Amino acid sequence: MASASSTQIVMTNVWKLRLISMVSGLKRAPKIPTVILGILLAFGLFGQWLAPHDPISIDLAKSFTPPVWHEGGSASNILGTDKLGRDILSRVIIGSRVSLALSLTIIALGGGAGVILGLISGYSGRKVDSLIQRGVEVILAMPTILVALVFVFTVGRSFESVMFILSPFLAARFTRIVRGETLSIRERDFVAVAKVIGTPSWMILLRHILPNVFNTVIVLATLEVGHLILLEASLSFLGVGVPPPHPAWGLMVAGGREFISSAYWIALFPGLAILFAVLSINLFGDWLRDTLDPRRRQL
Amino acid sequence: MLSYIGLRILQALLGLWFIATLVFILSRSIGDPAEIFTARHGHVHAREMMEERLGLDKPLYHQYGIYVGQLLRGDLGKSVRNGIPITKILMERLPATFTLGLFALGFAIAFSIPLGVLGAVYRDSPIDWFAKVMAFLGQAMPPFWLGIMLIILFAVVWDIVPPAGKTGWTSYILPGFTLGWGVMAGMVRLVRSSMLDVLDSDYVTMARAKGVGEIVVVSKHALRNALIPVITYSGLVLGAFMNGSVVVEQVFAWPGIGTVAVQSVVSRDFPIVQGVVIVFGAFFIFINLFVDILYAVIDPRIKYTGQ
Amino acid sequence: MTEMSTTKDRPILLDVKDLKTYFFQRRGVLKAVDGVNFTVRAGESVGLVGESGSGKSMTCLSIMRLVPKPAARIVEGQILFNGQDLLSIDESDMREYRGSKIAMVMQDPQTSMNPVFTVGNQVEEPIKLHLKERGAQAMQRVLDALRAVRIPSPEDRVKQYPHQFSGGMRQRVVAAMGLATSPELLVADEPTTSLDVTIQAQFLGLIRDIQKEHGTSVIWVTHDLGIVAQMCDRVNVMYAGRIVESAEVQKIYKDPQHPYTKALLDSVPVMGARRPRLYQIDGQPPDLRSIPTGCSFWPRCPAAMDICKTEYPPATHLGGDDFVHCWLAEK
Amino acid sequence: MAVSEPLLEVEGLVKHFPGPSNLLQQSSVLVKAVDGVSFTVDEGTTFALVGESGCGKTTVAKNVLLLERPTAGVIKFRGKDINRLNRRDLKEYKHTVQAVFQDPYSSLNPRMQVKDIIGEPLRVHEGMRGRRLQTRVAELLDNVGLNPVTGSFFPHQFSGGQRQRIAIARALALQPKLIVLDEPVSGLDVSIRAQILNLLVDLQEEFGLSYLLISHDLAIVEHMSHRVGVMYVGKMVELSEKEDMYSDAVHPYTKALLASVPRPNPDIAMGLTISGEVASPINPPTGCRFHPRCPIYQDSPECRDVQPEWDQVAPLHWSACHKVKP
Repeated sequence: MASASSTQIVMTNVWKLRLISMVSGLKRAPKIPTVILGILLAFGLFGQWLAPHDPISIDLAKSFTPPVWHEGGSASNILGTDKLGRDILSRVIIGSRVSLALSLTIIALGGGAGVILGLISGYSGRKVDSLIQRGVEVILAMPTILVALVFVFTVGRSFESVMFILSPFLAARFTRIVRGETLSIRERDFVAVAKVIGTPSWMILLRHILPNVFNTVIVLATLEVGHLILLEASLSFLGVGVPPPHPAWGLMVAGGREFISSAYWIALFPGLAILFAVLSINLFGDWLRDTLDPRRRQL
Repeated sequence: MLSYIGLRILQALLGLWFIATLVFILSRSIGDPAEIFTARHGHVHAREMMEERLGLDKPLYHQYGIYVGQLLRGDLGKSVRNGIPITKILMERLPATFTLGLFALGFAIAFSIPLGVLGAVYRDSPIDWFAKVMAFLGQAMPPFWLGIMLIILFAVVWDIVPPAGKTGWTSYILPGFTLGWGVMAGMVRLVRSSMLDVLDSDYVTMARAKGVGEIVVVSKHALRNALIPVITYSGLVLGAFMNGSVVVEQVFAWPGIGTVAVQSVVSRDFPIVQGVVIVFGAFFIFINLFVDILYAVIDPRIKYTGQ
Repeated sequence: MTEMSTTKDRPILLDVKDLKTYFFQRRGVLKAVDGVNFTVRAGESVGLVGESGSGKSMTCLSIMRLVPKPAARIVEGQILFNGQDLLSIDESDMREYRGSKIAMVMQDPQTSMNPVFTVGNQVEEPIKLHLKERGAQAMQRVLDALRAVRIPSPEDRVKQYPHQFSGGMRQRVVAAMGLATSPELLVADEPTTSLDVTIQAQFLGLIRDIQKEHGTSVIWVTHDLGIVAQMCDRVNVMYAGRIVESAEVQKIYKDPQHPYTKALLDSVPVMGARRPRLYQIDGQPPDLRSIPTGCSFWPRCPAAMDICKTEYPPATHLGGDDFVHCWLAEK
Repeated sequence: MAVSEPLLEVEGLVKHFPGPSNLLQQSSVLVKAVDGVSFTVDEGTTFALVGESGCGKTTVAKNVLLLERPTAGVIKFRGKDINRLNRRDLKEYKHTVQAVFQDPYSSLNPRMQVKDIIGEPLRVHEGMRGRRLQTRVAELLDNVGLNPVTGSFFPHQFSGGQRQRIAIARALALQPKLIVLDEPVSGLDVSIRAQILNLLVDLQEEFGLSYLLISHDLAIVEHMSHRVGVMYVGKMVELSEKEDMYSDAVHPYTKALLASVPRPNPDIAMGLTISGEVASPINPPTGCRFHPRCPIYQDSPECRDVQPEWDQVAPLHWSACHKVKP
């Protein structure tokens, strides 16, 4: 008969095992997207040391320098410069910061609110549920970009206003998914057993339901980061994103639009940056979903 | 069946009322529209006229009454800039948005269903990979950037289509493609995954056990079932579609309501923006209603649970 | 079961020889069916009994050549149907067998009918395909087939959808789909598992009547030893992808040869038997990715010997078509 | 103390659910899941409720477990109405009554370690923590025949039978008097079933447990129980000691049910089967609910229109049938 102490020994091993399996799990992640994500993160965190030039310093003498592989290109501005002679590469690197910071904040705020609302909506049932669901439907029926456009334009362009107006849209999406998940977990027998035992409701939510929606939340959050980066870029493009002089990818594309026939590179590279960022996040999220939550192929 | 449709219509109307109210609250909480407008144009006289027109001098619930009353009569108000009725402005612009949308949707459907089905049937084959690449690119490319790149390539470098504006049928190609690709991407993935689920199901095995050929198994037994989740989802796709159309119209200087909306925001003509939001919301809700009814037609099980 | 003694002299309809169906997974090869041999004679009911994961369903799907692609593959063996090896013909010829000479009923009536087509449409399908009948003639056949499985007022029922049928009715409709073309072999994969007892009794009676009338051979896949005793002439007991014992039904219940068969019979509560305590087979069925060497049952076998752990016992023939794979029987 | 009073008494239990409804109107149809059911469970014995799908046996169990509230009728535990307990008594009731459900996959939280699953009742009721909890969990695992080392594993690392053992260990944690067993072995393989049934019998003896067994399998019910109640579409049709039920059943439904079970013996042929479908609790037949399928109904207006009363046909043997009177 094994004694209680041997149980404890095994327990510590299990924590180690969990850590090991997490790390080794990450090893199986798709290589290229993970690397791009790493680079993106590095850009966001250490951009000012990685960027070869000051992204906002104007040097009219250098304006419209083409990328290095063109005639007239210079090695100091590998991806060329824009109208004001600012280095495109440096601006792309620093531009990642706005995209990342904004989408992560919104995920934390809106996603957090959505998870809470979804849990409440799915677990409480009937009246509270239908109230929350009507709200979610209405928000989802709103044209996000237009509403954001109006809002930001009136209260003024700032990080906070974009964050404030996009969060409810994200919360609505999270609420819907988490609610659905909660509804199905609520019907599982282990919840019934917990009720039979007399486990209080808050503990059922916290110990039984939340851990079981967690994988879905992680996957959803990852996939929504890509979505938010696109949305933020669109708003920047329309001129209601985070205000200049901070470089934002969408804004850079918009700035290059006038010069498409003469200086394509101004619009091309920030767009490519968005493309690669979103693509690798989506691929990573896809892989996460396949490993964590294989039932939700539709997500 | 009829009571089910009735119920859905009622829900749709309720949703519409919610949106209208939300728009009202939003517009009044943003700030006094008269002030925002006149602050820029600076005529005291104009301000009074505005207040009267919008009923801004009356208490809020009264304003709300006026607002709802006008909506019920199909009156979205007048432009504060030039006094043209908003319904008129929107009616002029709606066809352009609508035809572009149809073109893009047609493109998306025409490619996504065959790609999704073939991808599922021939899993991991070159066609599956092609479908996946198209899908991932479509979901990751910012539409405004794609639009600009297409203009550079096809209008500037090769000069085979007009770069912007609505001139002839060729001017549909670039914006339609730009708008459609994103939608197509989502649908390809959905068709593929839902097809994979269905191909695993017992009734597909049963159909094969009856000696039904593979083409009929896929086209009759599997496809119709696989389309059920696709249809449910297509209502949501529309949200992305509307967002996309605002941006795409902007890029291609397309004379639709998206462009009007952006212009009105810039010129602070809020009643127009308000009208566009309501029209978009109504459109979204009624497409979803239509989708639900279509759903009931395709899936015979729905009629009975709705009762 | 008086007519039973006659079936063993009838011609062999289906002869499965050394059938192997493997799943190729990232984590290794899963040997779902690993060398299965059995025969079905004309008009005979043959049971495939085993627990989940014993390979009985996969054997059925292999006979139909409907193993889930691309994960699973039939890697070896022969399936002779009236002397023709079904594994060597091409896919379009195989389709001529499916639904016409060999029909199938699956476990779950809730999922084995297509929810978006009417019952009439689905019953009509094999009739159109294999009997080449159309229109009113085909419709007449559909009605006959539904009447044969005792569906009341079939004229109204053909226009309805599967969800408007109860579970028992649905399973009868599925049987009608299979039987409309008068097949020679019906593969019934646990067709009554999800049915209530009284509904199950109806279904069993129905199949027995149809069999009597048309002389259809049936493969019954089940884990229920009661159904086997009632429905089968011959029983094949499966364990870990192999048939460990094959015998006539009387013999297997009176004098089981394999320790697993014995244990299985002693471990179920039997009505009226008043067993004070059930015989308990300890341990778990083996993981099909790593089947023990030797006899796959030895880790759970009360009579395991040294040789059992190293070598798989060959078939010991016990007269007629009966055989057992056990070293004890070798002596 | 007088002659031992029953542990659990269910008297005239009625549970109606509203039918499917929509936004416009509350549905007027009622699902009469349970419609007047009475029985008692004595200390240290097993009472089995047997019947086909839709007969309401699981709803009875849910009412006993307080997962549903009855529409009418009373459920008494040691003489007290369980729906009118004060806080302390309610806690005590939840301490004394536990459950084991059918599906061993759905009844264990996949995100919890086995020791937390089994420890949850101990934490909630006795505030047990740390070393004491570990020791108790190890003891419980040992009781159900699992190695205590497995306490730190997650449910997915176990087979169906082992999971059911874990569920049983959890039910035993608070040393309950009554365990509701809702189809405890129907999700398991034949060879595993015997293990679990034997375990349940052993535990009953060892801890003096009472079981309320819900099952559709008549052979298992015979093996496990002391008294049996047969249900059909929300009504109890026959109730007796196990021996009586299996040798001298009187109600035509019970007889049909027993005859429908395929015996694992080729020499005993299946008896007469009854025709028709199991009636729906949404619109149950008038009079005796079994009459449309009854082999001895013979167009009797009594059977068609009048609900049969409960008759005592033998000592400790009741039946509800117009045609079979004592």
